[in-house]
Amino acid sequence: MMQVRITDQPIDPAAETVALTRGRSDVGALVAFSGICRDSEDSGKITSLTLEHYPGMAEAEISRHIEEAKARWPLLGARIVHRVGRIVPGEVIVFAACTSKHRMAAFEAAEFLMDFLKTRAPFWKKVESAGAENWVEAKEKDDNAAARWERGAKRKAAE
Amino acid sequence: MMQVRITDQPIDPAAETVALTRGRSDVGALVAFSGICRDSEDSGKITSLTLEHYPGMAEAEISRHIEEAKARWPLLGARIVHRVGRIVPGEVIVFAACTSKHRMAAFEAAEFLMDFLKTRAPFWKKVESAGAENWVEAKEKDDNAAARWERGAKRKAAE
Amino acid sequence: MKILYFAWLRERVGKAEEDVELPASVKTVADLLRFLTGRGEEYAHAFENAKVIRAAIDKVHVKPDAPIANAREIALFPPMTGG
Amino acid sequence: MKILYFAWLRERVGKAEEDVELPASVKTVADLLRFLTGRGEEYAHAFENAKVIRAAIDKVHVKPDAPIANAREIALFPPMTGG
Repeated sequence: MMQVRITDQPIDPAAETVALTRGRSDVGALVAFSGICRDSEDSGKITSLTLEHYPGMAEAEISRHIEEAKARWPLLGARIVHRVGRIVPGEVIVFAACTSKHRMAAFEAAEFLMDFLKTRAPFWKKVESAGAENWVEAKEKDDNAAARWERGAKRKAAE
Repeated sequence: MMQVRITDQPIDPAAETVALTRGRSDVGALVAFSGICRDSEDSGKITSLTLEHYPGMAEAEISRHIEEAKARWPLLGARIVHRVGRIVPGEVIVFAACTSKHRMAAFEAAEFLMDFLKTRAPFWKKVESAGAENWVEAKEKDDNAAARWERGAKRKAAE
Repeated sequence: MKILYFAWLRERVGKAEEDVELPASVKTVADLLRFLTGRGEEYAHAFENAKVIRAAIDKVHVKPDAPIANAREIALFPPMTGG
Repeated sequence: MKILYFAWLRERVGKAEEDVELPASVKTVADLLRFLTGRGEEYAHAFENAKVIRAAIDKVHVKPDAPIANAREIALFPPMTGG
């Protein structure tokens, strides 16, 4: 099954998760992350988000990071699904799951994938709030989160 | 809703997850861990696991760790469901989920809860393998995993 | 005093719980383990490796030097292996 | 050369992609940004803060000093904000 999917339709985390475990009993740990559109941020109420992406590169870049994760941790499976287009609060923006025999690999790999997806995968968010639309600015803390993994270490560095 | 549940019935991670996000749109991140019964371990094929627990203390001990997690991270919700009784490969042994506004708190808190659940919650596993039943021995690596969080630090220590 | 046993400790002792009359000299969890060890062959077997045994008083983890005077129930068990 | 623009860069330039005839002196991504800046008001506005602009050649991230000679397509975009 496809490890990476980009879709303009609602994401169902349960359905995406099932595909990682169905019909196999070697999986001992599943970590599933859902990033969800909130209804407010520091600047006020959010009406909607619109996600733009670079077709082709988005899939390729995420796939490269999944391969990197598989080289670092003994994963049995990984899956990332990213929503594009217009999204309203409560809907899932991104789903990322990893399976392994043991929990630590699954936890670390899922967090690694999300840190890199945030800073390296070509998606851009525009937020509609109080009638105005604004592009979301990249956050330094996301760059810092990704940098924790840079030293080729299997475990991320302490802060 | 109950944050902690112990059950002798199959656990449905999707159903347990829904309860953490339904009807609210302040949740930006959900991390859900499932620990699943594998069909083999180092010593051979697994027929079944039987989980024993200390009723009352198991719920109380897990609740104490959830309170500790809420003191360390800005969590919006947490839920842990633990299976007891006889389990066959492919079934979920434990489900742990945390929600927060941002992903890092949800990831860290979920991993923290699982590390402590493994070493401090009064459950014991007996494994049936090739017709023989044996109690699972505690693993040093689980003690080490829990020890990473000991220094009162919000972030776990690097290895 | 109500004593509970779990997992292989329960199997070796042969019961899940019992009420035990404790002499006044048994003041801590460590004292209790020594006392129980002398109660018969099955206890000697159950407690032969006393340093791996964990204890909880009234459903809270305690160390071997914990006083047991005010306990309602004391649980003894091997290292935990849940999750 | 095929150039793609995303997010607010696309909005400021006013198009998602275009084919641009590049002089031989434009050898790197940094050269390309400087060249595009001179193409008119909308480009000057789009590239006014060149150091925040990211680039990909044939769908792979590159640095400003990357040579563009063998590129099939070059994408220019602001820092990414997905996930």
